[in-house]
Amino acid sequence: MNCHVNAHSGSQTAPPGGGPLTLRMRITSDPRLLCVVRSTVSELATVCGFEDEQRRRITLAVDEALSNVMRHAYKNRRDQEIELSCQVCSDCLEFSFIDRGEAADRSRICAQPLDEIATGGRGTHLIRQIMDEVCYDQVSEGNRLRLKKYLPCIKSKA
Amino acid sequence: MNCHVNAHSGSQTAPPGGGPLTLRMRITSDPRLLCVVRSTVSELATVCGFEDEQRRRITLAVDEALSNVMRHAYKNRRDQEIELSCQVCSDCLEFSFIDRGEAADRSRICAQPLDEIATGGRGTHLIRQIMDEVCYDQVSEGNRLRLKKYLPCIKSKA
Amino acid sequence: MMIATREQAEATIVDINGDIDMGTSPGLRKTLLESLKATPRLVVNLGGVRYIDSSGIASLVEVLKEARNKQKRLVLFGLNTAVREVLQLTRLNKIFEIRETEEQALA
Amino acid sequence: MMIATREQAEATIVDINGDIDMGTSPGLRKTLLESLKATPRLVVNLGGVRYIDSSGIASLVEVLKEARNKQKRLVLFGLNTAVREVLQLTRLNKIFEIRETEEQALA
Ligand SMILES: Nc1ncnc2c1ncn2[C@@H]1O[C@H](COP(=O)(O)OP(=O)(O)O)[C@@H](O)[C@H]1O
Ligand SMILES: Nc1ncnc2c1ncn2[C@@H]1O[C@H](COP(=O)(O)OP(=O)(O)O)[C@@H](O)[C@H]1O
Repeated sequence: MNCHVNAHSGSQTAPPGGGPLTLRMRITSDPRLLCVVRSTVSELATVCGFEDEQRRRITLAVDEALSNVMRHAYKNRRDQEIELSCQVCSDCLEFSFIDRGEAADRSRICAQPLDEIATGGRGTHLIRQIMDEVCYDQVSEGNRLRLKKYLPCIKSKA
Repeated sequence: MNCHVNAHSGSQTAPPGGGPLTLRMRITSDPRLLCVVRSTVSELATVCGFEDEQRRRITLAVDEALSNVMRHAYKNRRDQEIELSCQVCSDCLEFSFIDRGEAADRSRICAQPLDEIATGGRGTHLIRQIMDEVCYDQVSEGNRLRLKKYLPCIKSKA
Repeated sequence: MMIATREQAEATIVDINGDIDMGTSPGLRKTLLESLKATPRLVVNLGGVRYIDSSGIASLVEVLKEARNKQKRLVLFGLNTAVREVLQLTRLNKIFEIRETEEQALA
Repeated sequence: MMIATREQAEATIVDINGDIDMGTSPGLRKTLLESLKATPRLVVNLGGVRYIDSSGIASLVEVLKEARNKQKRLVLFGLNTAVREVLQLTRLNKIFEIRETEEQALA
């Protein structure tokens, strides 16, 4: 298990009106669906009360994570399946990706320094910068990546 | 089984570049997710090559179908599950809704005339007007509604 | 969806922003019927509405019926393409009083 | 994504429309590297780009490197908020030559 919690993020309980929401997707590992998932995630973030900039960031992080599964776990094969669960809880918006491809080599996650003119290695940095919790692990269904973003009303900038 | 095929719709085979795409969703029966699904469907229709007006119509039909499941099958309970599969085939975009609520009374589908000032009964008419095939049936998982829209390149206006 | 109400001498103007769907139309219906009670002319600004479904259409029809019953007027303006298309699909574009601008709606 | 190329005396302008992501950035990279061969200054109009991900950023960095190797210039203009934000997040906003308008990019 490889987890990362952003130091600046704290949370207080403040359940949003209307109870938990779940949206589970299973998609073909085809890059033509990336824009469809971005559209879904962007609207879901709006429903959660995130403002434009945060909404764009969350969408970027999910897109980077999905692209990584397509490119690295499935090596660009376009006929595989990816599961993406989105859950709106009382204090966070959580995304969980599951694939049955090659597991991520943990030593390569955020391994390249961000400020050099490298031609790659930025996706995992963006994900970690944007999300409050990032966790790679293995479950019986395959490789899992969980991303958590605390809801705007309960984000404390301590 | 209760199926309807629009008389004006014919089709020729013309597979789109890149193979079939599948996107399966399972969502909470909560109206707050309607806008999220609309956003997904709208973008998927764009990926399929539908122009703005058709894209808006397809989104409307899916939204009406989903609203009907929430309202009629689940009687506005917000904690139930709805499955919505979207499939891009060689000649059509197909949606399949499955719920475990009350089955639709077929005699009420498109039962009210459209042109009167009624305060309801328009959803099923809109669905049938917009979609090329509409089919209500039962499967082992529950009630199913399938909607098909032929892809723009292969629609013949005979 | 957000609803704001402006009261004038001979009309009440309701500005709607956001999507009108099964989740939001009950609130809209309630606000419009409430506003109608206190004015002879209800003017609805749909300029901020990018989506309306059949439940939203049904709410507007209900308000129109109530207006007719009470010899009052319901006027819609600022309809964008999406809203126009749905009124056409439901063949209700001839039944509502529809104007382009607020000025025309108040004329 | 759609890419169109306009050739001028001392520069080639590439207009990009649509999202730049993992699916579309390989095509963009190829077009930009190709265009760079025939001009001393490659000017990229990002005005029609509402989304760019790290693979798009990586493609732009690769073209920048190639330009530097060949003593040529790569100039970006028309960046909207979304694109600016991603350049900031990746700390590359100082590394690219960025201009507001086409006129400034060609100056
Ligand atoms: N979902 C994943 N599955 C397998 N490997 C991954 C995954 N995500 C990231 N990686 C590994 O981490 C490295 C760094 O990823 P990233 O920062 O996104 O940059 P890039 O994709 O440009 O290499 C990748 O090259 C890959 O080896
Ligand atoms: N998914 C469904 N499950 C159960 N009943 C349905 C479903 N869809 C439609 N119906 C029935 O068909 C009728 C007509 O539906 P519709 O035309 O959408 O208008 P309305 O929802 O305004 O009644 C509904 O009142 C309901 O009885």
